Amino acid sequence: WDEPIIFELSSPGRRGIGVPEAGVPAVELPAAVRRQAPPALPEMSQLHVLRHYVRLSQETLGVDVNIAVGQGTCTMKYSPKVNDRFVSDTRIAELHPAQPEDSVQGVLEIYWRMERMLAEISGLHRVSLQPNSGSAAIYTNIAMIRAYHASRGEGEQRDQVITTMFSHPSNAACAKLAGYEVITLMPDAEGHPDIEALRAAVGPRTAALMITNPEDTGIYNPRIAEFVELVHGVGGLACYDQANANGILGITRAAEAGFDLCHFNLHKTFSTPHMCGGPAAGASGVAEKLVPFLPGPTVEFDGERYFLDADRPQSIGKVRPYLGVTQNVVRAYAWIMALGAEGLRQVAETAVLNNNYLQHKILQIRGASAPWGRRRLEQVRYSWEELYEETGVHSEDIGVRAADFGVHYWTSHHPYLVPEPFTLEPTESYSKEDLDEYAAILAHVAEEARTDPEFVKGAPYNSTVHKIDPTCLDDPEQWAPTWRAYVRKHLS
Amino acid sequence: WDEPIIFELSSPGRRGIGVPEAGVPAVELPAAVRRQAPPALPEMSQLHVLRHYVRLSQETLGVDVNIAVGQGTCTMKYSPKVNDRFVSDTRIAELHPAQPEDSVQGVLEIYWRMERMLAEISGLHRVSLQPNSGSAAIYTNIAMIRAYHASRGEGEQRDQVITTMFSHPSNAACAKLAGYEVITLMPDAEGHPDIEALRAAVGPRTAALMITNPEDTGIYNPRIAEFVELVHGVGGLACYDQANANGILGITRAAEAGFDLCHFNLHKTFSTPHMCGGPAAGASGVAEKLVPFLPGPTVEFDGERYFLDADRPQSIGKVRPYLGVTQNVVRAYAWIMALGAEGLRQVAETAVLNNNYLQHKILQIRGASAPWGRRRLEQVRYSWEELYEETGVHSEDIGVRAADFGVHYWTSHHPYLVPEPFTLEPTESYSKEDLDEYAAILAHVAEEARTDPEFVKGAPYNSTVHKIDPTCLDDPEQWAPTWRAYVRKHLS
Amino acid sequence: MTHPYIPNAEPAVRAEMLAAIGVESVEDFYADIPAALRLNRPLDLPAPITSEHELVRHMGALLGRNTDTTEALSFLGGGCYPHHVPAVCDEVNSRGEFLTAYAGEPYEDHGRFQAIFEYVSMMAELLEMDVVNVPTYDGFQASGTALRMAARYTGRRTVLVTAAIGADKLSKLHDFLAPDIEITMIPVTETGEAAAFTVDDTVAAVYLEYPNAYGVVETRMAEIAELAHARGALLVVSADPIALGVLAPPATLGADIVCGDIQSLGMHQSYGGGHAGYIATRDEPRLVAEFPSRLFGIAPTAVPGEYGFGDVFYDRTSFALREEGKEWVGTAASLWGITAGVYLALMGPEGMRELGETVLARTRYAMDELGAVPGVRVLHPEGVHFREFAVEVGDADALLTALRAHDIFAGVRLDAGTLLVCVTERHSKDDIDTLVRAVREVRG
Amino acid sequence: MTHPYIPNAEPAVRAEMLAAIGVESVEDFYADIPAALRLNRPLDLPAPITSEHELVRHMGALLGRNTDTTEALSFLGGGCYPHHVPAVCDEVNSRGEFLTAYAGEPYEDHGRFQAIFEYVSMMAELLEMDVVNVPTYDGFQASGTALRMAARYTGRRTVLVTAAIGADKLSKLHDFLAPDIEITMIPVTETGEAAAFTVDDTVAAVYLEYPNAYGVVETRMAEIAELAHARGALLVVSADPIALGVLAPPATLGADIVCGDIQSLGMHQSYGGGHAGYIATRDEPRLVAEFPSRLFGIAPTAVPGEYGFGDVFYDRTSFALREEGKEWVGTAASLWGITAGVYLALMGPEGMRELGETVLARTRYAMDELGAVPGVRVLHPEGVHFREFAVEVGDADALLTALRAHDIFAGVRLDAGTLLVCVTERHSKDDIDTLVRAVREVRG
Repeated sequence: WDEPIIFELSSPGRRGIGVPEAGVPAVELPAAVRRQAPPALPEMSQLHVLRHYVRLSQETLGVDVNIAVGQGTCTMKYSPKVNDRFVSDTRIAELHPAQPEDSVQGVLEIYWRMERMLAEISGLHRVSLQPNSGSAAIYTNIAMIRAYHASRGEGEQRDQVITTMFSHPSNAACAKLAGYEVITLMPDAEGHPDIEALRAAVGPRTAALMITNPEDTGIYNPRIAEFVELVHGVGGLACYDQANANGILGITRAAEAGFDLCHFNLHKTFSTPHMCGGPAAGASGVAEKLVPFLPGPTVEFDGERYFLDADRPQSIGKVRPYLGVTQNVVRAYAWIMALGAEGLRQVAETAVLNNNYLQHKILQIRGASAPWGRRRLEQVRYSWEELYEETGVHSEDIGVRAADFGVHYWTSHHPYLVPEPFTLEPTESYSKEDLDEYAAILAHVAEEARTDPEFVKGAPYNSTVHKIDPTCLDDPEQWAPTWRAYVRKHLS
Repeated sequence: WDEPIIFELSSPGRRGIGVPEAGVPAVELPAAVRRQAPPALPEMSQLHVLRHYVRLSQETLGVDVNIAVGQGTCTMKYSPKVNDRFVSDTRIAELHPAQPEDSVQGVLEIYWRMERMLAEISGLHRVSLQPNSGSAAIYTNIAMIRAYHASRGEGEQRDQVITTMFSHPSNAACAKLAGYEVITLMPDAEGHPDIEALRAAVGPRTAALMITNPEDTGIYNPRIAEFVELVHGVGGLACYDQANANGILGITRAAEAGFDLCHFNLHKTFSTPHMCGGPAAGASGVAEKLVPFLPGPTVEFDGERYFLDADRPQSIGKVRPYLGVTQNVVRAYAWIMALGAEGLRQVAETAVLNNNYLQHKILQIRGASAPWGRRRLEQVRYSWEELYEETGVHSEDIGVRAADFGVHYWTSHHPYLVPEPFTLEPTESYSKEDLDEYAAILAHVAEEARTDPEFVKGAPYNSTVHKIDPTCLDDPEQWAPTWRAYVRKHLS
Repeated sequence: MTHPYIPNAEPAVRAEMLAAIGVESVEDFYADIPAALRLNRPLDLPAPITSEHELVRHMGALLGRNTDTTEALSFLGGGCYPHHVPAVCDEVNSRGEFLTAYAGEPYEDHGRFQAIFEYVSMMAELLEMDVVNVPTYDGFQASGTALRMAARYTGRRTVLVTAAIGADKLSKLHDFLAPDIEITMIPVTETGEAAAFTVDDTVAAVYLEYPNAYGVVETRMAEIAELAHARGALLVVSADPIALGVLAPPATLGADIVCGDIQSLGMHQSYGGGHAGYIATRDEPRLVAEFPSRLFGIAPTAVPGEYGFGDVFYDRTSFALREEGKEWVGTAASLWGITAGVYLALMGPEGMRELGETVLARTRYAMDELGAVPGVRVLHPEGVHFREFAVEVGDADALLTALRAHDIFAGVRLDAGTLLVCVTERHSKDDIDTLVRAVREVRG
Repeated sequence: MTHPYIPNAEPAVRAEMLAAIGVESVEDFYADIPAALRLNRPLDLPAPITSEHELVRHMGALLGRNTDTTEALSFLGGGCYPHHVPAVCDEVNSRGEFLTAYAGEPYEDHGRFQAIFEYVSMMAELLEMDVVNVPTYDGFQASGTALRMAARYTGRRTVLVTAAIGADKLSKLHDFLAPDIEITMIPVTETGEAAAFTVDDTVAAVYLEYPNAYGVVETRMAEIAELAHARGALLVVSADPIALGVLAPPATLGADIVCGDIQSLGMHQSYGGGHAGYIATRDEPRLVAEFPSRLFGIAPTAVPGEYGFGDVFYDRTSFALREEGKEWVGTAASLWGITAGVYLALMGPEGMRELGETVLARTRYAMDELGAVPGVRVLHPEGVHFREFAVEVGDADALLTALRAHDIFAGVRLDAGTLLVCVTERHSKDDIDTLVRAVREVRG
């Protein structure tokens, strides 16, 4: 579709929906707060609004339509359709969060049961489902760490947080925002975070270690318990970023490695849909000593009824409105219930099998490599360094060309510690045939890069739009973050 | 997408959904009725089934995605999304049709109210919502006509039904199937069915006149009351095919022209979605004298409760299981309620305005014409005769090329009484901009036909598949109406 | 307000369009409609509800007067069945592209053609027959047409129809086969199966149901096929495809035309709105010629290896031939065909088998348990039952009313003393036990 | 059974893949995980429900223990509002492509980029501001970030916050602004508006809500903006966009940063799961530099006239700079942004105005009617109210409980004696009368 910007579809006087008339006397607003000019919103009939968005949806590559193994670290898996039905049911969709407890026993029970299941999956004591996302859960964990140390009179002393370069950027960013100095460990020759660097970093100023494992490289750090011990040894807390938990469900847990806190992303490991980038849902798990600091209220059960406990004086308070992203809690609950313990283990094993199978196929492509050997769990950060040196084609160019074949492809977070990186994570949802096809696409593009590098650099050829010139996006004189700004700067 | 046939996606042992285990002792079937070989159905995971069908859906051009004015006679209009919600509500979706009446008062009220509204819209006495479609309603009407004449002892004598060439083929086909000889009136020089031919045809053998007005040409027959009178004059019944009622809602009715029966298509005039070709829904309206013959049971109201009346000895009986295509009755009811009398009249007037505007644009295209002057209501059967004579490009070729622009295009029913026909019906749902765009596409293709006829004949270029060779479809040695037949004939 | 459904009702646009055409008003377009035929008043309809919210409230109030089968415990079947509808079936058939498409050509609607072709192909595997039609309206229509096909094929005018058929379906057959085809009933024995009968040279078809209206599976079908074939008649069988994961396909027992309803394969009950009919035959041109419905087939395209689709043998339909075509063809029930295809693809061979086994076992369990209640007699207890069975209960209306108070819809009333009870995979053992307990209680 | 969600769990496929890789078993891949860290037992979870139907039953039983706001008559607001959700909003956000997309690049996800760009653009028109972010989590987060942006922009560490703010939101602000930003409260007068206050050179921002936590519209905003600007502070306003069809956009009254929650614009209440936050500013590079969120912008492509999309000023985010970026960015609430865009496109300027007028009028009607009940006192009756108002009722808990028995959720409890009552376009005059009648009855 060559679909215009929605403002270009507007025609005065048209309407997309009717609104109830007041049916009671009108109220005159004082001039000071009365809107003067009507907002320049589009004026369209209902079909035309719908058609516009249906066309845009068709120009969007969700899990439901593609082989979504190309967005590594995102754990793109199948989100069962049946779970969406529970969420659109009015008995979830039309619940107000301030309803009396007797009218929401069902949803409270789901929260309560979900918390117990995630506690078992992590081995930790309690879990808050309030955070809005993985990053929000990281911030929640930092806030609890801060409150914990403050409660012990060490709030000012402990002003450093240690993380690693292959942990998600939010670990560093949230710690910084919470007022901490951030120390980032670089990988050693094996691809693990450098334990010597950690030894040098820990001390009385250490508030916490925030670490992912397996890291974004897909490599599991076998000395993780030592990391935790080192931090504990100086009185710090250890916080496990389990955004990438998909490969280890039922295999190993935060508790066994000694962590005090962890978080999960329900929209990754636990299948809730990614929704174009949220709403997501995070879950923060804590060991017993951190329970008093959990966000409130918590959901409790007295053997007969479920209720909210807001009387938590040491709590860090609210991290969002109400209890959590309920829709995703419901979906994730249903997903776990459909799988059970054995199913979750199959998820993990198959995700890891798929990843290793895909790695096996990718590494057969000339020009592709994976630094630090082949030991990977659920994802791999690969490199096109050789291909780039041979052809001058960047990983980013390859990704754009891959779009012509109807698949995603992601390089990595900045900085590109792995040169010409790309990150694939197949999860358990894709079939062998899917993996074969994805590898074949990359092999095909790599071959194109060798035979006709300029062709690859000129991609896309098969997308809605052609190659974008991004220079204006960083130029304040030209950037147009809204149509209003675009009209002002470029059309008038 | 280059999506394989679903059997090609199968891999042994995979499953798309789990089924409850019995939980009670198993039953052994006798060998005589026990299935020997498992059916060769696809074996796929759930995501893969979903993905396959989502891709196929994206390769299908519904009203929601295109300017659907190109399927004349089909009245492709916007089907409001809100009405779909009522239908997917469990209080419709999960109702069994044999439930006790006290448990289905809501749905019975909708049937009852809908019947009254359609009775008012047609001016006839009662309406049955049981027929499955417009054609099924035509057959229902024929069956009632037959029962009516039989009840008067004229069943054998009246063995002819008269229809017109621009009435839908089902009028002729259903009459024939019901045992009648069919007489078809051809259009006169004005494009109206020939009244002289009717005069010649009517007589004691006449059971009924089955006629559309406006006909598939979009021309309203101003002497329709005379037609009805002529038939009444010989003791026949007059039956109005109102599949194309969209242009005359609230303007003129079956009753005013004297008709004894009529039918509507809820999936045309009354907005229910076309669903790839059904389920549709028809409505048969009858004058008082035909009420005893209506299909049973009918929905009645005693002032307090709604109930079913199955005690109708002269009824033609059931024409389908249960009361009707409930989903479409619900949708059509909600649609009328959202519009009311004034809204329906706006629907009619706007549909006619849109059609005349589109005609104005189309007739500016060199090579396009509309036989019999410009008087049209809601649709027009056009002709590319001039263009064909100039270029050798058939109407069908133009339709295929139009598909490259993401729009539908329909020629007409056989026989092609209008040479190189095409039939457009814009309804009230499309904007002026849509009509301009559609006309521009046809103008563009007509220009292509003049400059490069072979290019147009080679279309499509932008569709999922390329030009189809249909010869095998009529050859019993080669045709493959199922994959099973294809494998046997072509792959083994 | 310009109505949200009518963009060009906006006055300025309307004026602009009229001006472009060169007419004064919309009235000019209606010049052909004589004054005498005009309705010179507004239609007498309820006031419009122009805000979507108020429409939702209005409809909600109506729907609120229904009690559905997720609220009550329902054992109603008798032609419309409460099987589980997979969420993916709903997801696919509510996709706007499929929901709002119609009769496009193979290029615009390639996906629709393929999805329907795949549906007929999966049905073909289940049925072990090579030709299956694009869905007709429902099982009633499918049976009527199948019998007419048999009559046209044989040139004969009598059909022998099992008495183990629902009353409504028989009513439809009577109306649809009139005036030229005569129906003779085949009685039913104590086992619930067709009794012995004879076939003569006027018989076009013998017609059975599988399972039949009492839920009984005809075990002598192969024998009956031989009997029919011996006198040149066809065997026509209406089979519910949901049972064919465990039951032998009728074609393997000698059936010539198999037909039925696909509501079981992923359609909601929807107060009777979930029906669609199928008709299947072997790939014999004379038989194929008798289909009134559309048949979709694979065709090659300009690109080798690519699959296109089109109509098989179009020149037998009323679209092509008007009254010279076979019966008639029009808009029928394609979306339910696509949905049934999704259902079969999800289930696969194993799912269909497991489902059949669960239904067989639970049906028998329900028969045994209900049969043990004093005053309740299960009919045809020796027969093989799939999903349904009839029980004599004394006063059926009284029992139904008493159980209704327990929020149980106990069964479809067959006559004053008999109920038809339906058990599917949706009915857990607990549900059956609940029914039995309630029956005991209200009869105690 | 091979689980429907795990295709390669099928044993033969699994074996084939292991063989291709050349390893014995999946265990080999886990070699890096030390034995001591292994969980050497199955997880202790409930038994799986592997059939979809039984899962639906299980969930249905849980959901059945909820009573939702279509069953009871709810006047609950206080941050989560019962506005009508147009069906087209649900249709668009349930499209699988949008629902299951994530963080793709502009070529694969052109539609997602455009839809979000259009959302921010429509918000920009409503707000009359040029820069609007890709949604953040919720209104709480938006306020927290807006205040941090103001602090970074001004280099100051105090913010003055209206006391007419919800307790939960204030709790979040306290946690989020700690340790480096201090909050001072601005008291509220009898009219429900901000009382007079002074601004000094340490103040980064004055923060107001519009309408505020009592439903009162601040009418002195322009004055307050001048006061703040005179001392180099910014005016930050949290505004519910649903009101801006009738209320003046804060930017026109002098606000520098406007923020808030968009739940009102087409999201269901969903037990608090429908929130998303927006932040808007003028197009001033120094201010834009302080956004932590992504901003999408138009960019030209190789084809003239074609619109591409991309990230504006990416090198301020934590994705690009880790701890040197602004706050953090992660998955937030994009789909609710797309939905709000659909909502605004459906409503258009007229719809937003009509809705605002209806809400204003019905709120006032409810205030007048409830205020006339003996023993009920409406707070801030002189203020301009949009959608909410507080009432003193004596014993709030007793009243709530009594009305609950009438299937009425009468309001959000503010304290032992006060309720916050919410009225939207979903509450008809009849609904309000029903509430008033019930209050009279239970207090009579």
